[in-house]
Amino acid sequence: MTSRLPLRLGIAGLVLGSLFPFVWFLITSLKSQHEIEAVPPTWWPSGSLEFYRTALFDHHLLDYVLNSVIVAGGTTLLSLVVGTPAAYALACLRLPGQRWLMGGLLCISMFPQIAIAGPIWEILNRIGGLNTHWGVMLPYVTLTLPMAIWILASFFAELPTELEEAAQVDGCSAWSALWRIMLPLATPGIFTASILVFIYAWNEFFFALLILTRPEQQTLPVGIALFQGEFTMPWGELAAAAVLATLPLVLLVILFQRWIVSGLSAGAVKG
Amino acid sequence: CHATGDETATGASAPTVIRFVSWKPDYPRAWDEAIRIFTERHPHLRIEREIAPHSSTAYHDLLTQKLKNRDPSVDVFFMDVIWVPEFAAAGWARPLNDRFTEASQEAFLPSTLEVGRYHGHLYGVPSRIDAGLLYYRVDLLRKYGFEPPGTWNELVHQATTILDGERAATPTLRGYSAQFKQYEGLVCNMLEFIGSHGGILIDEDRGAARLSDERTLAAIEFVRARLLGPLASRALLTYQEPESLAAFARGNAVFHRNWPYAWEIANNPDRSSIAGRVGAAPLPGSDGIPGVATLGGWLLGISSLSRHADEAWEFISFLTGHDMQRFFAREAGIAPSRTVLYADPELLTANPQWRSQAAVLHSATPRPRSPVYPALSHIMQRFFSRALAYPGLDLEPEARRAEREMNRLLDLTRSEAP
Amino acid sequence: MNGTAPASATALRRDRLAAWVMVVPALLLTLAFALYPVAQSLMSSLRRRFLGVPALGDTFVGLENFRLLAQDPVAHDAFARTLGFVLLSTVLEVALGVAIALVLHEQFRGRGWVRAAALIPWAIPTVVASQMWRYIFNDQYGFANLLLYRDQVARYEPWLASPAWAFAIIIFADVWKTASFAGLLVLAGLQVIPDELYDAAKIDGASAWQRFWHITLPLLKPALLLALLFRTMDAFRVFDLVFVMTQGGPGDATQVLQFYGYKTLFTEGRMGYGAAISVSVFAAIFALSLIYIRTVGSRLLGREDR
Amino acid sequence: MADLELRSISKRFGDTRVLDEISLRVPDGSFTILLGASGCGKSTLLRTIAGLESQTSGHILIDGRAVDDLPPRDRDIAMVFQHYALYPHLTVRDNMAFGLRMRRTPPQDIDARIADAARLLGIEPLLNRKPKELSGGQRQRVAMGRAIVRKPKLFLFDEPLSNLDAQLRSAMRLELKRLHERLGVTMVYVTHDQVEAMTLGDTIALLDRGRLRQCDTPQRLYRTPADPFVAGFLGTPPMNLLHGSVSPRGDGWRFQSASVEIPLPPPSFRIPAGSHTDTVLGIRPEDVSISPVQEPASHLDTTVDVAEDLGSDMVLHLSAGTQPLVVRTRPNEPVHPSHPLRVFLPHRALHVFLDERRVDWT
Amino acid sequence: MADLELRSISKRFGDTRVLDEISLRVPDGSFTILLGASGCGKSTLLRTIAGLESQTSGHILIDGRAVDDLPPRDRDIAMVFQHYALYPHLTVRDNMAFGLRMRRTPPQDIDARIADAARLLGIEPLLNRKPKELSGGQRQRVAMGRAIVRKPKLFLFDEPLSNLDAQLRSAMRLELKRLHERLGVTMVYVTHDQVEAMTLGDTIALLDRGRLRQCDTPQRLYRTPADPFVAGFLGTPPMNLLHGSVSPRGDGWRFQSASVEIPLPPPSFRIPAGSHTDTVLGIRPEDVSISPVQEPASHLDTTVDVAEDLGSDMVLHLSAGTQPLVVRTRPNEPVHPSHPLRVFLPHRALHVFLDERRVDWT
Ligand SMILES: Nc1ncnc2c1ncn2[C@@H]1O[C@H](COP(=O)(O)OP(=O)(O)OP(=O)(O)O)[C@@H](O)[C@H]1O
Ligand SMILES: Nc1ncnc2c1ncn2[C@@H]1O[C@H](COP(=O)(O)OP(=O)(O)OP(=O)(O)O)[C@@H](O)[C@H]1O
Ligand SMILES: [Mg+2]
Ligand SMILES: [Mg+2]
Repeated sequence: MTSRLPLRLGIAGLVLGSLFPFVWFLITSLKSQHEIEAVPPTWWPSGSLEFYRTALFDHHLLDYVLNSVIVAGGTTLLSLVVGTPAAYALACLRLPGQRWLMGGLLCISMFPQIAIAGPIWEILNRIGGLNTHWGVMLPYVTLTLPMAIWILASFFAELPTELEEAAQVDGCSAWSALWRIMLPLATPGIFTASILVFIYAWNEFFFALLILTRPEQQTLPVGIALFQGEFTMPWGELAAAAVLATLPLVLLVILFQRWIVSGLSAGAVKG
Repeated sequence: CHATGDETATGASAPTVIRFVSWKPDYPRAWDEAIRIFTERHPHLRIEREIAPHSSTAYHDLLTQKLKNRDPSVDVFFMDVIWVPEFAAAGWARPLNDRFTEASQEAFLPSTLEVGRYHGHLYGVPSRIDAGLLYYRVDLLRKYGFEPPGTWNELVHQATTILDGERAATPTLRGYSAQFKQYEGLVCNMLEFIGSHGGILIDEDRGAARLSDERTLAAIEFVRARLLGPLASRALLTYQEPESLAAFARGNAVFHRNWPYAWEIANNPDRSSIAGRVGAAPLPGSDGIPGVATLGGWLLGISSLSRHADEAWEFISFLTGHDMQRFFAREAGIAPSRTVLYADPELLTANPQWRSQAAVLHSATPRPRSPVYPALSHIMQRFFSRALAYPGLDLEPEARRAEREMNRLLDLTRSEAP
Repeated sequence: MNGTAPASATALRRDRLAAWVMVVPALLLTLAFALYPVAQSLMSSLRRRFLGVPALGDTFVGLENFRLLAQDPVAHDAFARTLGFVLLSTVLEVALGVAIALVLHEQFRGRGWVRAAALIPWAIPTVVASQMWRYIFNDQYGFANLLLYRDQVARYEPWLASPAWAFAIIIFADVWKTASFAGLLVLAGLQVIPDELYDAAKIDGASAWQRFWHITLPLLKPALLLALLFRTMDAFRVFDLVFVMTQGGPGDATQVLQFYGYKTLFTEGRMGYGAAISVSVFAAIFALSLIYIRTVGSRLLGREDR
Repeated sequence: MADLELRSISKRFGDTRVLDEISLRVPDGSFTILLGASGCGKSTLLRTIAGLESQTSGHILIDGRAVDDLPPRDRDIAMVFQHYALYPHLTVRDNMAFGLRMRRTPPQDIDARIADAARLLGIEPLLNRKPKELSGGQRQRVAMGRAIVRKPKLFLFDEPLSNLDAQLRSAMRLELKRLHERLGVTMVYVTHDQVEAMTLGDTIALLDRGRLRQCDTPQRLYRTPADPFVAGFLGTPPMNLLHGSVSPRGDGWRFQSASVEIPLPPPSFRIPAGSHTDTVLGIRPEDVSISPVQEPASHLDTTVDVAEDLGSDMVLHLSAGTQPLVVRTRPNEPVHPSHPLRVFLPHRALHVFLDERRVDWT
Repeated sequence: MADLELRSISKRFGDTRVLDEISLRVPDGSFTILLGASGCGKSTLLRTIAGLESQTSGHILIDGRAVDDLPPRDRDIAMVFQHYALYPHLTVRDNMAFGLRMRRTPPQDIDARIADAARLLGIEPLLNRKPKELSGGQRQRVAMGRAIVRKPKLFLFDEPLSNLDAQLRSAMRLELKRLHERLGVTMVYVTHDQVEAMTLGDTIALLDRGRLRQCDTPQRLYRTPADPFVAGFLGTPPMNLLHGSVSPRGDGWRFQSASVEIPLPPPSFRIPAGSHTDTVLGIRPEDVSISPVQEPASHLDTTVDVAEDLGSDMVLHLSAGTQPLVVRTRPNEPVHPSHPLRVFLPHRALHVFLDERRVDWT
């Protein structure tokens, strides 16, 4: 009944605001070195793919992408495998002091990364985790666990208790109840958690820089950070790399945004 | 991505692995080539590189992270000339006296040897030398009948004249381009201004900071009053080497302060719109006081925890050997650390500027040498950057505060002296 | 009802066991890679260790480091600056988040795409995003200048060279990147507000604005607080942005605690002091979070108050 | 106080037609019930009156003035929702005050009204509680109070009692009735519960799949249903409906279905001789007698399937051949499952429908 | 098939005692109803039997074997939940198969059982649907089916019909009754709906705030309630309960309360002469007659407050002085609000309770 105009404006503003920097980078990535350094900047690129070439072949971007996919994917998987049962136990089973556990988890995730980076590096060094994918996954999982567990827990908590009880009467142990009943129902929550974790792992820079010092294992953020040589700011390559680095996530988001939202709404803030 | 080298996995006959920590090389191909040659000559050795970001600081942090956790897998690493005391004091770098014989030292530039020394021991072999140079637009100076400036005031005068003349033609043209971002480079730049105004940063004998000397303050005042704004864009406050060089290479600056490598690029038609119109000269002084160039450069060191010290030495002496220095000089325009190469005809034809630069390179001024240099540098960076970023800032008290902090650190190290 | 009630002593024990088995892996990981490091840096924050000066040794000095910290003017600046950053960015993010959520909550064609678009900033690696903004605010070929001054290159601004602007831009970049995340949480909150309430409000004569102000906002409180909580935790630990964009400059204008801590810890090698800084960062976050948790309280912990 | 008139209201969602040409007059002060099975469109109709939905066609008049284009807040109505829709974050007092504040009523006035309403509903002690601290019945009262304080022209209720348990529901029923008598305002009340409909309303509008079937007083609806649907809808257990045909026989008539044959008296009106198919014969369970009756009646031989003893009375599920028949009698009658039983159908209690329309046979 | 025995079961949540020393025998094959007001502990008791809650004290025996230490899955019971608790992600078939698979029943066996159950409940066509594609009644049946296929010793139901609308509920009621007769298994059934309780169960256990008040057949519960609570709980409208005292008077006795005085026949048992305070006199609304009766009765003069015409019959709310009295009569009796009305109380229909306990007065 009310006018849709404010809404239209809102939509426009939202889309514009979210996209314009990215679009500018997209344009930049299609420019030539000279266009990039032109003052004033040119609006429209000549559409040269040179920077994509250099980013892909000189800087081996695909290797970095691959590493990131491995690390982020692995992290997500591990984080779910570890987090889901914990979340279930915390939300649905009787655990002494579960509130403390949850609170504790949250506190842990408050600690500055730079502070724990050193010790973590030590541990990894001791167990030979440096310059390995699993080595960087472990801290990622740890740091994303609280988030994952919180989302999943509050999601499980929303599922009707009757279902678990029915499962019990039907002969389920806690484990089979989780595995056969609760898990399938929690799919949206799991989606949400996965996306959040994945994006975290995909974007994380600091630990990766510290732990992965060999090009063979380095992830995208590090790889991109390494673009900067001494001679010129490689804006073009950066832009191209950024575009390439973001596309997978954009796709992911476009594919799963419905799930992300529904997952969150069934979870986190429902009170 | 290719398999990671893992020494334990490979069998007994497998070559010894030397792990070499380095920053992202500017000329990857040159480096690959060099390492290929080395492994060809030493089949029993294999070089494994660990790459850190190019920024000297980022590289330092990564390397020390390994060293302070006593990671034995590190063998060879680059040291910035300012790190030697820290690495020596912390016991990360291994003294090289027994290997790096007097005889072999002869061949290197004394200044580069000096920075590798700490409490009488040598910790690094000079691999490349750097020193601040003043690049200028030959065409513009000639057009207005100027010679490269001998003093900063001349520079200001020339630049102003030229800008007045050229503004219409090229509105983007500014007088001066250098590195004033809040980072190590800022200290290098300021050291040159201060030195050329007769000031110093630290009185090393007394171990006291000297930021509040009026000569020092005068130098800073000169930069923020005469240079930043009138002559140069305040954007310099965000510039490191790449940005400042880019500005110059795009023909947007009359004068440009940078390291030797800049010559190569500024004169490379693919990278520069002013190729062939670039000149290099020593940095200006001020009346009576000669110009000062900050000494930079990289040394190669061996980790004190390395299990393959001998092989590591093999590698280092190869990289710093005559041929390789020459190779890098030719391939990458990197200023070598060996004296003779500055007389090498082929190299001179490739890099004519060395004729004029040699003197500068050989007489460059090192930054304060202290095991806590990074901390000192941070204080100075903060001070300088604030001085330049806030034109109204009252320098005196700011300087004193910085001095106090620096002195506290210096006192700590006093106990260190044997 | 809190979950499944075990049937008796033995069964109780069995289910307790299962429950523990379920949490143990998470606990172990956390222990090894979070608790131990945290403990470590808590310990070393009480010791004096300066890599450059081994002679000082590695000695227990109690709260010495914190005393120094309390007197360190740089730390004070950094703290004030960080606090400013946290407050401004989180408030802006949540406010913007509400706006975003309201838009995304509406029904319109292509909502999926708009949602996706809104999430993109959050999906771009911070390192990349920082470079993007650095590029956009570049003094010569920056988009900002192009937008404002077109071809009057003489008027082009070196944004990041001005302390005030640099700080503002850092905040701006952070808000841009994470507002959509906040918006997501708020949206989730929106979706659980029953429509019947809005009908009732309409009948009661509330205008659209009044409905938002008197119904939506109050009922969004838990969501808002949750968003605030998460955002505050991250904002306090802002690092990548500064690291990539400004290195803390110009003139310390963007020197935030986390970055200061990084420099002391990793560059200067003052292990004790750096740890102390981190610990105080943690303390600050913890304090703020406690306030939030008090207010959001058990709502975050699911079932018990249903 | 106002009267409400609906002029052939239709409403479609997409292409499903939910309301179909509904016309209805609700006189001032009346208590009108919208009755119908779940999903028949009651709520939609009510929401349309409120202005929460907009009708696809037709007009709504309050006090003779068309309000089609007015938003809810300008229609001066109050509505009580199925789930009460109390504002969870406001106290009872603020919940009741909300509507008045929105209308800029002076504070002291607000307080006065709230005090009155609270006294009327006996919720004074609750005024400072939050909704979640209230029991179902209390919430109910608050929701009512929120409507009352507004002193609107028109009250709308959407199944306000459906979430209360039996005891509470009958209690609230009485209260509502008293309330209406005391306030004498116009009320439109949606429910699918017959007892509510029968006891509360002075008028019942019976909806079936978006159509208005019959609108009349509860008693007439119960005693003289206009068609088989209405007949079958009201009453628990519902009226027995036998489908078949009627035709003259000898001096009388008879009803004939697959498995039963029931003699009828001659009709009280002129009806063409010959068989009338598509006839429905109805009789209410309580009107069937299991013992002979004085008045004229037909009898039917059946067997007992199930006997439900409700204590207060007994429900027999019988079958005459394939024709099921439900009978309500007094408890502890001597009937036993699967025994034969002869039942008597008093003629005056028979309902006859020809071609889906009621005819007054006797 | 099994019998169930509860030995003084108590249950506390924190320090609120929810079940209080409940002892109960459910013989093999019986259909026992747990009846009580909302919050009285029915569900808790049922869940304790199932093993979903653990009793604080007392023992549960199935077939004479204590199952206190067994988790639900080992008690060989089936439970039908209030909201059915069908697994949303599984088809009807898989929902029914789930319990069997958990118990490693051979597949062909599973299919057979599901086929049987589906036929029995008439849900064959639904087997491949997901729960959300089912109507309430259908879900109900599926939930039942899921229980049946398990062939457990014991069926537990927690208000399985409370979410269905009236029509459907009475239909399902009949089905359930038939089902029980056909399977002849032991069933324990929780409800707060009297009609269900009266019609379904062969035994009703009436709970009040965690205590067992009376356990007997529906009829006896209705006709000879053990105490005023039971008397007042059953029946709609509930029994009229007058509080006062009895004392001998002349040759007979009389009941005396604040506002009424009712002559009584002499008691059928020895009772010490003199006044007995704390007496409750009860009579059911349908037993009160508004016209003179043949049998011995006392009469009472009242005035009419409200007359609720339900169509099938009429509920009169009367008052004798301050004493309210509810009467159920046939519809369209000539009564008018606020008119006087004399009612008759047949002696045989009077319930007398001395000190909260029933005495067979006549
Ligand atoms: N927003 C909508 N979009 C599409 N169909 C709708 C919508 N609202 C209601 N309907 C349909 O309109 C019909 C009537 O809905 P309505 O809620 O009025 O029924 P009702 O009589 O209130 O049922 P109940 O007694 O269960 O409340 C239903 O079939 C429903 O599916
Ligand atoms: N987990 C619990 N913690 C504390 N109290 C509880 C818990 N479960 C039930 N109760 C209390 O126990 C009492 C009995 O609850 P129960 O669910 O058995 O009642 P009920 O007879 O099933 O009511 P209804 O008919 O509404 O289902 C209630 O007062 C309830 O508040
Ligand atoms: Mg409805
Ligand atoms: Mg219950």
